[in-house]
Amino acid sequence: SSDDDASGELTPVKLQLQWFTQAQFAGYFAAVDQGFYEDVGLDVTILEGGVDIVPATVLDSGAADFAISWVPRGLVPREEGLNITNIAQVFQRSATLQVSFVDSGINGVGDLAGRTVGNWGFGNEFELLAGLRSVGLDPDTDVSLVQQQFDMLALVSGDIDAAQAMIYNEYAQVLETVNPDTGELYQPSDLSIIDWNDVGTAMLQDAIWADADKLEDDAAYRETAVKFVEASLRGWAFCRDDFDKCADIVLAAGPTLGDSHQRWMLNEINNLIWPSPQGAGTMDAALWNQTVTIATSEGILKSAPTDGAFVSDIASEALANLTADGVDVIGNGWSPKTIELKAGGE
Amino acid sequence: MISRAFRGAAPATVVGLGGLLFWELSLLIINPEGFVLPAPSGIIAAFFDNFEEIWVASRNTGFIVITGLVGGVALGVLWALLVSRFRLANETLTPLAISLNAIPIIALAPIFNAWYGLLSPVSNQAIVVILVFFPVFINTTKGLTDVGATEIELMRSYAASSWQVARTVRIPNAMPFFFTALKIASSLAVIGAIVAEYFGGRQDALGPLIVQNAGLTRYTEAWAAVLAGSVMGIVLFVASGIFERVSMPWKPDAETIGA
Amino acid sequence: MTARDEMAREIRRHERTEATRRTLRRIGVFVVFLVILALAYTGYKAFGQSLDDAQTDWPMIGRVLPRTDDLTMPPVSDIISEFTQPPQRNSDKPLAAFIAEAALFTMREAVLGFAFGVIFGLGIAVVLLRSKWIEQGVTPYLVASQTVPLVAIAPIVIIWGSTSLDWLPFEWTNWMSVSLIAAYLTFFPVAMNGIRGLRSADPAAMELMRSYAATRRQTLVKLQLPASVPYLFAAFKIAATAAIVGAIVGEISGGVRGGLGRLILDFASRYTTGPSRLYATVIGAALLGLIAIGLVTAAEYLVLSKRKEEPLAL
Amino acid sequence: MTEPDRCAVAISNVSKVFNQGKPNEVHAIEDISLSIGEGTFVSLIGPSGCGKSTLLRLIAALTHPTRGDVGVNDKSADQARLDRDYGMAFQTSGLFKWRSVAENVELPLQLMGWSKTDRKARAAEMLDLVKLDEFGDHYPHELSGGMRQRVAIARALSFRPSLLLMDEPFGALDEMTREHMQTELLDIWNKTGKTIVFVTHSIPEAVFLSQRVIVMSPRPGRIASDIRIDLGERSFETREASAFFEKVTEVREALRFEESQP
Amino acid sequence: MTEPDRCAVAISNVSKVFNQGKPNEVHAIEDISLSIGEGTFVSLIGPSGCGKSTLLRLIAALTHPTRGDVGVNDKSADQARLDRDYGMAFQTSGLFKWRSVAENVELPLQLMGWSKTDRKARAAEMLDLVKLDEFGDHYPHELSGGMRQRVAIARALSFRPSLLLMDEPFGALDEMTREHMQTELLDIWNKTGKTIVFVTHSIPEAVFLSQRVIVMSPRPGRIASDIRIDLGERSFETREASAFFEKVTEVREALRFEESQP
Ligand SMILES: Nc1ncnc2c1ncn2[C@@H]1O[C@H](COP(=O)(O)OP(=O)(O)OP(=O)(O)O)[C@@H](O)[C@H]1O
Ligand SMILES: Nc1ncnc2c1ncn2[C@@H]1O[C@H](COP(=O)(O)OP(=O)(O)OP(=O)(O)O)[C@@H](O)[C@H]1O
Ligand SMILES: [Mg+2]
Ligand SMILES: [Mg+2]
Repeated sequence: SSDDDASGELTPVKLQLQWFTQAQFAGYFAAVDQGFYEDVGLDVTILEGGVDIVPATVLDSGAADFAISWVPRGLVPREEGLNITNIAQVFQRSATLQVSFVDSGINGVGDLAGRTVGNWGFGNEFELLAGLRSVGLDPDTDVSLVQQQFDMLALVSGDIDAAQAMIYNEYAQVLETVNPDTGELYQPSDLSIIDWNDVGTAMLQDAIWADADKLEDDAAYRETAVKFVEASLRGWAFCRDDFDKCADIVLAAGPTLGDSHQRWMLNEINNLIWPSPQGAGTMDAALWNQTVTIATSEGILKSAPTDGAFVSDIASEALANLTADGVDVIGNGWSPKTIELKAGGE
Repeated sequence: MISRAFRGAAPATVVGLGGLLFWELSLLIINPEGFVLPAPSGIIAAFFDNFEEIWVASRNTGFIVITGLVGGVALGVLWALLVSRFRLANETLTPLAISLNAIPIIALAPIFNAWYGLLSPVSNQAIVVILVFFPVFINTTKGLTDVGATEIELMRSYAASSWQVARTVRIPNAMPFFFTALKIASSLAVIGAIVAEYFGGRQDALGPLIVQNAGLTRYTEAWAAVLAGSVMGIVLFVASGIFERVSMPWKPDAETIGA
Repeated sequence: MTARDEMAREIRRHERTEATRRTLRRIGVFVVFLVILALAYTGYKAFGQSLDDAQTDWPMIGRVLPRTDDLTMPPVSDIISEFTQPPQRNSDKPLAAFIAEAALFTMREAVLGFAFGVIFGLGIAVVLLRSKWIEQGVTPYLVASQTVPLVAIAPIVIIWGSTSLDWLPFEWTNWMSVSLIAAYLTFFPVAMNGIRGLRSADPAAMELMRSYAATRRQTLVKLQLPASVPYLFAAFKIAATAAIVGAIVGEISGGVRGGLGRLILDFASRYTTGPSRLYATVIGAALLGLIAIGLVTAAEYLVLSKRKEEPLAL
Repeated sequence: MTEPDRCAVAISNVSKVFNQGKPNEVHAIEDISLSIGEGTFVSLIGPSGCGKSTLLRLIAALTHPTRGDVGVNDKSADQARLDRDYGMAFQTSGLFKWRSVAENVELPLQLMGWSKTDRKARAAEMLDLVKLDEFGDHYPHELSGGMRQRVAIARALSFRPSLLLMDEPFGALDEMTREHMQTELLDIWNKTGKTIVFVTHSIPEAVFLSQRVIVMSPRPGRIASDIRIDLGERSFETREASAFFEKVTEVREALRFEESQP
Repeated sequence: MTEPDRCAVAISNVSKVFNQGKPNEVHAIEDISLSIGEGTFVSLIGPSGCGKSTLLRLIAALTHPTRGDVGVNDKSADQARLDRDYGMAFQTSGLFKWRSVAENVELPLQLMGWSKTDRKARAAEMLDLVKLDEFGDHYPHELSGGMRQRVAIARALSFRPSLLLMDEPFGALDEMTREHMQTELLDIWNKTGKTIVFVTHSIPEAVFLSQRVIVMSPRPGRIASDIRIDLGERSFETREASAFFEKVTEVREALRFEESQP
């Protein structure tokens, strides 16, 4: 609801992303562009991420008010002593895949045995490790794990048999690459993917994090948090309903490259959010438990997170406001688009 | 000899302990959580807690460091010899060296990985070589060319060949320049190897250990791995100091740096 | 007297045109050399590919020598034509313009970082000069400091910059933090060569200064600094490229947009979809390094020719 | 102006050993005692390597004795150095290659905070004295050996210290220039009553200039004889006087005797 | 062994201008012609800065004349340098600080490919000659000025070239050592019939050593007089002979006259 009394005086808010500007964060850019934040009295500055920037650290230091971070990458700092909390679970699914070429004969997790398997580390590897174990493979001995670069060259040039890829980004990159044998782009039919959501070892990804101490002590901050979540979700709903406009907003925000690539990404991101059966931003308890179980069994967390690792009251308040305003926060009507990738993602 | 080495290590030990104390205390005062920059006590504890892992990683990274350092120093000296001897070499190889050096590792890493494949150690070694050779090249060239006029005249009066001039005048004259460069290079080799490892290859090495832990905000563990790299750098530095003393017996002590 | 001045001016003018001519010649030679390198690259590629076609395996390739397919070694023509092509379909600004803008942005960070680094490095050298004891105590840690990767430093600097510097009369922006990161790489060669150079003063000259009861500062300014000039310029050359590399890497670590760092990361992470873009940008970065060293060399030439010494032809 | 009895330099039981305890140990000076009254012109003479330069550097507090004490103007040698009580001309010219000839002469004045115009004037005056007025703008590497030495002399004289320590300053000069410089130096000494300690290899030069000639024995340097010279006011004729030749012979014999000893 | 008529050094109409065309132009040498017969001992003498070192460096082909020609042993000076026809002792000792005293003396031998044992033997012999046998293992910075100069002399003599160019080699030596070195040099000359070109500031030294003394005029350097000395076999008594004093006076007067000219 936009019945804000302090009209004119906007509260400055800084949001730390976990990577550079791209459609992965479309909802926030849309909310800025469409004035959703301003409507609730916030003046939001979006801070891009960097290779070595950890959103949780920035959030804790006070250099940002809210941060976007994957759940495991928020829980570990919490265990290390940063009192941060997940206030809205935006993505309802994991986007991580293990991609290989069809002719390599890898059709399931079991086929990874004896193969050279790439991963990025940074906590991205736990879905893979748990997946391997789920079919009885020992990651230390049965496969050869290697550090992967940012790009997909190692897969394309055959150095590794299966590469880690985000469905919204690196997977698309392979499809934007010319296959030297045919002179055409690689086709989805050339690739075989392992989706951790299907294997059952998926972990939760992008969520909005806030400073737990301040939520406790500072009523104004808590109120800001509700407004922030509300306007952000409104942004995500906008990106679902007005796909092309949202894509244009992201492109205008200046990722250096890739018109078709950003559209592909936006489409896939929408797939990760919508539908949200309990309402966008609400924690899916089963997935939370799965995430925590894998994190602890793989040793990423020493023990299960303490209470308060996520809170649901803020998201519920925000959802209530949105529902009252007639915004569809479930998104049952969302159906994925067909995006045609162009060479180089142009 | 041994007691001398101990005396040489005394200042470093005192400064080191003092520095650690200051670091620990100032964190206690300004940043008790000691998060991004953890307290030394925590780092050292983490170092021993994860000793096994760090040791294996150090060995793997150390291999790249040493091989790259040796290759880079050899290349730098060779390059300097060519450039100080042949004008055409100077006009071509010098700008080439500068160009190579101006390319950040992060841009070279993908290219080298493409050239040699993700799994080959050559791509990492090549990065270390490129980082190391430049200061060696610049300093050595300066030392080879910055020779006293009297010395050169004397050699000309002996009709010494340019190789003889190089051996008897230019190379001894370049020694202090070279050793300064070697000391700069020893730390560059370590950092080069570590950074190169971020971009792919084996995961049981210091680079991945550092980024992974830092990325998960396990800063004490990350700094413990950093500590291993630093120790490696200091060892190489001290080794080049000893090498320097042995190679330049004429130097009054005052003229060597550090160690 | 005036006739003499007139003549001196005349000579200086002559020397200047001489220097220009020499510089142009050097550029010419280098360009020719680059053409030869490009031909060698192309030749090697052709050779490697013919081996491929013939299904023969050459064990060196992929081990000591690079692989030769178009993805790992894009053809020279692709790289060159990439410069003129717009990297974004919705604008017709060519890549060269993107690179130039980014290079300017990075240059600004690098210049500031170079300045910080030189001041800091010289300061350290001067402090270390005070006593052998301090020098022996501190140098190993200077070395150690350079082995700390930016991943451990960048967050500290960036966060410190954005939270602790609000008292400054101007707004501290992230690109300035990047300059600090660049300075972190720059100060070290300056400090190391600086201390060596400061110590290189002729012992007899040091005695002379002592006989004048010159203060430490006077000895430093009048004797040790001038004596260290050749060492310092060698260091500045190392530092100039280090500042650029530091700025680029700092941009990447700290997520600063607008410079070569972001461009390189963008192109690198999409390498398979257009390797020649990365090559082109890398060439841009190298060019920037050449310009930076060119500036340092020009300064060296000015200083040393005034001192009537032979500058190192770099 | 000067009280002739005050002691400008007081050296008592001084020894100097280089590289003590190492295989390349050198006993440069052994148990030297010497006092030089204020306003005296003293020459040191002795075989090469006998420790003359070392003795001068001990007085200048540029090196410290292994044993014994050195005092200058009733203070420690170190204090005298800090008070800039002396000026020194070294055996090697020690010019700064990055400074022009005039700037080299100005160096001590600059360190002592003279104004620019004063400096320039004094430097010009000094270069005139050593007949290098045309060469003020040149750099050291463009000078001949003798010219460099003259620049160093001009530099040592420029700030008019009360004690002058000169290490073979006229070694590389031709006879004419040398005689000219000797006359100038005596002139300065007469006018200002400075104390001058002068190292030379030339016996006639020592005799012509000094009130006392100290003859040193070969390494380890000791004082072999201390010969007083009393030739009155020096002039062109002094060099032809028989008293002059007698003293020259006396010094020569003292030296010969010393050098022929083991 | 030598044919006295052959010309070891032939200088014809040589001029040398430094920094030509610049404001700091210096005419160091103007139109000098001089030929030196093989086996002759010639001294160059003249005021400081008159171009003696420059002339020596022209003969050594270390610098080239602005005008005129220099020939050595019937070839061009450059060719003679390449053939290692001469040995040179510079005005500044020019020792390599990174080589010990003995290694410095061995340097030319090493360049000429002598075996290690031969080198060592010769270096020891030479150091003996200059009375520095104890100092073979020291480094130059540990030597006194005179000792350094002696090392440089030992180095120049070590490989026994047919032509010796010596630039004020005995400048920093005391009288005794100097006389010893003079005797040694004459001895070498007598035994081997070398040609020696010797720059000095000491008139008695020039007269004692040489067959010809070339007196140069102040800058721009010209040959003012060419005085033949014929004192027969030198000995200790030569210095006391009246013929010796006459020659000394003759040279002195030639110099005086030259220097007093504008
Ligand atoms: N820094 C040093 N280290 C070792 N030995 C030294 C050092 N300085 C001087 N000596 C030794 O001390 C002795 C005396 O040297 P000094 O320079 O005083 O001689 P000197 O009388 O001035 O001789 P000269 O007339 O040749 O200049 C010499 O034997 C020399 O080798
Ligand atoms: N490299 C140079 N550049 C400019 N001028 C020079 C150079 N070398 C020598 N000169 C000048 O040439 C003249 C002759 O110098 P030279 O060294 O031959 O004199 P010299 O007779 O050896 O004097 P001294 O007896 O003092 O050694 C001097 O006026 C000197 O300034
Ligand atoms: Mg001496
Ligand atoms: Mg000379």
